[in-house]
Amino acid sequence: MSMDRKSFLKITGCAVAGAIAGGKLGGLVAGAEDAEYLPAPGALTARRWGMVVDTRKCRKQEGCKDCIRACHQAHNVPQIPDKTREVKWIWKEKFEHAFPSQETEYPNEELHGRQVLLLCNHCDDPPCVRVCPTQATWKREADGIVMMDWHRCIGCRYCIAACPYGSRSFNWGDPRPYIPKVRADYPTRTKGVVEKCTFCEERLARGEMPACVEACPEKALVFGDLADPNSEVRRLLRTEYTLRRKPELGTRPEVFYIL
Amino acid sequence: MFMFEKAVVGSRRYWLWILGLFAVIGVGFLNYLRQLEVGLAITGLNRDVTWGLYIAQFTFLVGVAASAVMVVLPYYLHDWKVFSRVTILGEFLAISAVTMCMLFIFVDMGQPHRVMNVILHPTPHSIMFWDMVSLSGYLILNAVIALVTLSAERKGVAPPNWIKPVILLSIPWAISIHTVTAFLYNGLPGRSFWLTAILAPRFLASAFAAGPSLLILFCMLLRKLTWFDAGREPIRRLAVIVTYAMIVNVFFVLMEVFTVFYSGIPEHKLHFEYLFVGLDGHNSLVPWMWTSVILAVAALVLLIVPRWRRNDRILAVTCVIVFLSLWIDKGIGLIVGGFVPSPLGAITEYAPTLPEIAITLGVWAVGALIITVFYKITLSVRESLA
Amino acid sequence: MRDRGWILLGLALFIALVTFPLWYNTALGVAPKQLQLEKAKGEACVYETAYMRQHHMDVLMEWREQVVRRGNHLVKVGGKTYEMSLTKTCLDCHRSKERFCDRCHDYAAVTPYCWDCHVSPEEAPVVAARARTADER
Amino acid sequence: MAETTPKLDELVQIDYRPPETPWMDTPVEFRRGTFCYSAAAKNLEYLGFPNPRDWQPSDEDWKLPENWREIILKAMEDRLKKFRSFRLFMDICVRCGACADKCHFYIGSGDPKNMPVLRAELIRSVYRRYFTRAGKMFGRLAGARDLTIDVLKEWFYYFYQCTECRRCSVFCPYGIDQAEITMIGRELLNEVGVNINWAVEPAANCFRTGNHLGVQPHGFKDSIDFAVDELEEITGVRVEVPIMKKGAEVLFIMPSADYFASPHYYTLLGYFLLFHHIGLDFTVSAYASEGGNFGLFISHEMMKRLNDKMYREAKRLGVKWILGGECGHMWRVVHQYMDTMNGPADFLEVPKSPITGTVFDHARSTKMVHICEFTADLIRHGKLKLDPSRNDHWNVTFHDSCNPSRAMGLLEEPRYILKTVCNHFHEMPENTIREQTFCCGSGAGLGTDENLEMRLRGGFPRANAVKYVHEKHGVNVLSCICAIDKATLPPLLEYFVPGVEVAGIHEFVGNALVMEGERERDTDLRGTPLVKAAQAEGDKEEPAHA
Amino acid sequence: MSVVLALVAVCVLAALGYAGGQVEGWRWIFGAVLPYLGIALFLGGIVYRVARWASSPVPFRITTTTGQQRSLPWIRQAKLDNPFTPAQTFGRMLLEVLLFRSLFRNSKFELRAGPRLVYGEEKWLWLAAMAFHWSFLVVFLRHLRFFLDPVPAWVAALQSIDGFLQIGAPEILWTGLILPAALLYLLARRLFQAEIRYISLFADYFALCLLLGLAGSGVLMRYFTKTDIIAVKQLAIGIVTFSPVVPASLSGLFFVHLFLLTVLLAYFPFSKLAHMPGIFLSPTRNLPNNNRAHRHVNPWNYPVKVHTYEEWEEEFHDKIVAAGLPLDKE
Repeated sequence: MSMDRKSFLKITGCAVAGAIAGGKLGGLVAGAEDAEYLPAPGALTARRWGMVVDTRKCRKQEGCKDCIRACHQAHNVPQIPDKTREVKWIWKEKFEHAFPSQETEYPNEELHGRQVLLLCNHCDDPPCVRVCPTQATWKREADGIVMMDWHRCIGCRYCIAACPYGSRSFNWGDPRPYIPKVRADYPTRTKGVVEKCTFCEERLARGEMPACVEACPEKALVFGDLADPNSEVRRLLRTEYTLRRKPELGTRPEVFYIL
Repeated sequence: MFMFEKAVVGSRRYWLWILGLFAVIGVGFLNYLRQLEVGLAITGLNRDVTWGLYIAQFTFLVGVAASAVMVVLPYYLHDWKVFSRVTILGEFLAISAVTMCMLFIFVDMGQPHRVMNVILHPTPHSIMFWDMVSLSGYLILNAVIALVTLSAERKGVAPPNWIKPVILLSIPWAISIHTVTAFLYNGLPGRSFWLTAILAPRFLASAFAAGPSLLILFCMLLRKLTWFDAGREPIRRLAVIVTYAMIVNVFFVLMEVFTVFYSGIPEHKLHFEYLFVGLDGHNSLVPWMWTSVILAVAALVLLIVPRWRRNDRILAVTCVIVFLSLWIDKGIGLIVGGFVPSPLGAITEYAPTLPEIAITLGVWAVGALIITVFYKITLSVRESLA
Repeated sequence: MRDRGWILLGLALFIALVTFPLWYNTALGVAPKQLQLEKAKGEACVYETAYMRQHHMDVLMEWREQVVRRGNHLVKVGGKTYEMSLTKTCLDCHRSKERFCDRCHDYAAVTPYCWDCHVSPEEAPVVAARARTADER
Repeated sequence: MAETTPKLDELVQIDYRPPETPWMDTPVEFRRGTFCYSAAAKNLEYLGFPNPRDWQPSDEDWKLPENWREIILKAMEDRLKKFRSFRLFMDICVRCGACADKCHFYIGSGDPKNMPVLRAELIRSVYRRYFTRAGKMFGRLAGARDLTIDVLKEWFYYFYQCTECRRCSVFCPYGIDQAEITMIGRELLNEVGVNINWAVEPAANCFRTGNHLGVQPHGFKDSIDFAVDELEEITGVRVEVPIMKKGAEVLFIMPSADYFASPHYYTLLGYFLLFHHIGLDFTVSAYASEGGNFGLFISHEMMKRLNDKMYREAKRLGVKWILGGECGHMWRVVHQYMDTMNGPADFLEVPKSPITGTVFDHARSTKMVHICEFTADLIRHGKLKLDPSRNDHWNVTFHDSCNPSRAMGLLEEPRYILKTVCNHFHEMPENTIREQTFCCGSGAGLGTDENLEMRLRGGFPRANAVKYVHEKHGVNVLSCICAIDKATLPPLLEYFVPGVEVAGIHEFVGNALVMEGERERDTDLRGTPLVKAAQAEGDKEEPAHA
Repeated sequence: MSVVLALVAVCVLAALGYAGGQVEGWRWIFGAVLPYLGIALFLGGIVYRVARWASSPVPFRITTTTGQQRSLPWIRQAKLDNPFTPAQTFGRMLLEVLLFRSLFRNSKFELRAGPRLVYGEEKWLWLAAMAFHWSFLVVFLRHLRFFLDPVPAWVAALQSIDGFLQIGAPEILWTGLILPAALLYLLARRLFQAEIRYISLFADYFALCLLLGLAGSGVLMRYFTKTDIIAVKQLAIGIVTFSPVVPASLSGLFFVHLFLLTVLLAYFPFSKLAHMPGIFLSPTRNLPNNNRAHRHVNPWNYPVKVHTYEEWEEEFHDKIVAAGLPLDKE
């Protein structure tokens, strides 16, 4: 038997190609091609989103948790009673924990023990993005938001180890039983994935300010475009003395604090 | 494919051991099924200590895997003929250890269903991607080398020439797996415990002590349980390797201690303090760490005195001591110590739960099964040639 | 012959196994059925029904990619613009996940993992209620 | 060696590339040295076989009956109805090729039709053509072909290039047994008078005289007497060998070569020493004077006709059970066919060793025990006084004969005996022993000189394995428990591994047995001087060998 | 050339199936009539085939023994390779059927200089065969979801194990990829190993191509062109409840898949694929090696012409006397 390999391969190739083409001709794959994908027209956009937290204003409402509640409700964040397994997007922490290098043995009365609002810093050079093996977290080119794709996260928790700010939370179990009021317009997460603040990118797309910013009764959270010299955030940075958390690490957080 | 027919015939003792391993694997597997169902909540991990027993075992075992180079390199590069009988044992040890590493990573994942994402979305800027590449590469290299050399041995012919470069490649590759694993940790800005350039060398030094110790123990065990005798000379040489590696390892640790405490930077100091004296009353690891230190010192003494090192019984004890000391150091202290205190200064202690331990033992049992089967095959092949 | 019994037994077993669907369905009184899916609220779907029936998962995967990773939230198909959202767009017309999505999926034993995270408006209160009882416990 | 036999270098230049032409279009070429001569007319006549005439396979005209095709197809149909194995093996082969390189003839010749799968296809293609619908309709596309004279010649050539060793069957995922197909193929050929003399003549002899060699009663007696005398000369002990003694406990049946050929003869001496040593009440028979059965290589019927003598004689002599000697195909017949064909042997008793009391329960129906089973049991119970150092000049390896290993499973018994009676024992490579053993290349009636080249080719894998242990361990004797092996391995080894001898297991037993009242032995049973104790001590590291 | 023919044959069949789905009058034939015919031929064919094998007796017990026999109590018997009891034989058959024991032994020889013959292991064939057959079984069982309503939990569980890894939607089912990969390996070895190519017939290539076509059309349908699986299930349920329906929304590729399956069903019992039931009847494997302990009866055992002792004594009378051997007569 003489076997002509070339002709065999040719025929096989034709058969496969033919089968696929046949499928196409059968009107099976047509339809999806004429779709055009667009960003939302009324979306809030910026070249570099950033935030200034004015802790002085925040302090006026001692014990206020409006921003936290708004965020966590908007994003189906579970309220887990076990503090060591909490999921937090935005939370309050004592000053000396938020800014450990600012603490001295002669504490400032005003600052020591002050509750500081913490959230993801959306660093300009985020270590979490650097370490993620699947690009489940990445920095958006357009506006600098450090995004997460919960469909892709494999739950390796490398990003948690990498984040120097404790901004990331892991779902140790199924979060749903701990979500007091589930919203249908935002997904919950499933067990085994990491989550964190996304600067409310879904609200920005709808033309709304982040939930926390909107909820603050004192307007202590100012959100805007760091790349725009005329923006409110830039004005504050120009006029006020602000701090970033752990600047020595070179991550360049985009969340600034006025103390 | 590895002559598995040799592994399915064996004595009653062999089968009892295999059965026992399967029982441990079974218990581990059932617990893993539960972890799949419930999530990592069944472990003792938490917000602050996000990696624990699983990843620690992984780190330790990467070292064991890499240590195969300590028999491969002298044998192939320096033509140390005495290692001719043990080289393949080292390679199979590497195969078993790398497999365990991969399993430990797998069981540590929150979403194991999505493990393929690492390959589907390759991300060169992530060290974990490179770890995947180097570990799987090392597994393949060792599998190919062991298979090809063993089947050539069985046929009584010289191994094919192309295997030489593959073996040579496996030498730097072994170094790479542990280096890359060290990079996993010491590339993280906020974790000062790991932020030390000496981490990779330290890993390698401890690996080259722990791995050959294990190999010595295996040789002794094989001598006791089977007809196979690796001979005195390879064990002696391995013991010398362990001695030097252990010395270098302790030296490196002392360098770390000097740097941290002489510079006095609190963020660096706190982790050591947590491990060796405890922080704010949190001191659950303190006894472990001191045990490790004492064992390390004892091991050094026993290793350095030639008369003791050459005594088989003492050497066996020494190897166990070295192994335990380094296992505590790397398998417990290194990972947990890096997470406590947290970047926000929180001190949350971690203790593995029973299911977590069961899963861990299950993975170790898989490793033991692999090594048993491969050693059985090797010995059967050699027996039929004898 | 002595083995005739064994061979017959084997054949019977084989036929019984191969015809398993036959008696399984007969035992349960199953007949081929036309699945009754809930009628959608809107007039027309984003794509033709026939296309959607086969390709809705492709559409959803594409939408997911566009929304999450590319920041596109809208899709324009045949002159009409839609927000790409499973719960807000799809489930707005197909009001009941149970009587639309699940009915087909259950019938064909398809278990999409969409619902691990996404919640239908219909189910949201149920999930919440479950959470509360869990909380009380 | 015949003149036509190729030199070693030429012989091992084996080309494994299949020919350009498809196998159906590659007719057989009868090359001298690779086939056996036809059966003589007188033998066929004596046995009542069809179509006796003078012809040779290399002739153009085989002088077949007019209606040969009908005869064969009818016989084939008959066999399909009678043998499930045959019908099944015709149907279920998937041609996976696992058997292909397992055949010693393929390894030694490179001829693709010696791949068992293709050897079976020779007959399968005809089966498809005449007995399956697809074959009738689609012909060659369905792998079918007409039964032509060329096909018949091919059958002859390749069914007599198969030693029915069953090695292929070990590896076949469906257990297809080429031996079974070959046996039936040969039966079909017999129907038209196509057969080989080297199988038919021994069968005719055996039918008439009781043994393949045609030894008549007085010759048998002389031979036994000669052995007894020789034993006395070597050991100083006079053993007794009762012939056709009625009422003896055990009837001992051995292959006729044991008392008429060398090196079988030394095995015979070993048996007799053993029986004397333990005081066994036994007898041998000049009527049932053949253990082997060349009928197996001709047809099931011929096998039965020859085998009949064993039970018939056991019954006549009134023995309790039968002991069988070292012979391969004899044991295939005894183990797998005898009871079915000529049983039940309810006139005998379940075999029980009179020395140890062991009941051979696994032989409770056939009532026949292999001598290796018997001797192993004796050794196990410490009933033999042995001096293994008398075998120190031998460095032994063991060749599993095809039939005891693959049609019986007699693997450990001979090894146990050897390891007890010899100090130097080495196994050949593992793919060449036990159930994977290689045939001597001359079994199933092919051990004739005109077929020498093919025998050498078929024996190449075996000889090569011997060469390996010869060079590695200094092995100087190949032991085996098969009369055909003992006859055909010596020329094979002489060709491939000069310096290695062939011996039976009981030769070593006989050497080692310390007999009561014996004189000090200077030589072993074959007259080779013994290594003296002192000398042996000095040579311990390296046993003496050729 | 056989492989080209086989490929062409399968392509023609596929085209025929495709046409069957396009032409209005044919849809009923290809969607209902032929599948019934296929199933009938499959079941009937297997029964016929097995009955035909069974109608030939097993005259002798010719076990191929691949290990130590049972003889003396202190010698360890290889119970599964050389069974003595029916239970051991059952164990041997289980190993054969489930794990392809005999194929696992496979080796490969090499003739090296010297000359030296060496034997290495060769397990790729075993591995591919295991991969193919086990995947096929899982794929077959998974397909029960189209035939059963409600779908039993074990079918769903099998599917979820097979699709453990979450890659896209619908999830990738591994067996669906392993199966064609194994088939391709089996095809490749037939094409590229000279001696295997030499023994391969049209039927060998045809079976592989047909299975590849079947698997390929399934894979294409699931991951690429997609199909209306509700309609598929309606058709499937219709067939097994004897109330056939051929929904209009079935795709052309589905008809290709269905028709190739129909052909496979019909072809199965009448081809080498009958090795599936055949293995169970193989007399060298399914019998215990206890010949000497239990007599095997041959139903057609017939008397043959023998040379009796009396005839023998008569023929050699004088020589027996001369040799001084005892005579029966006087």
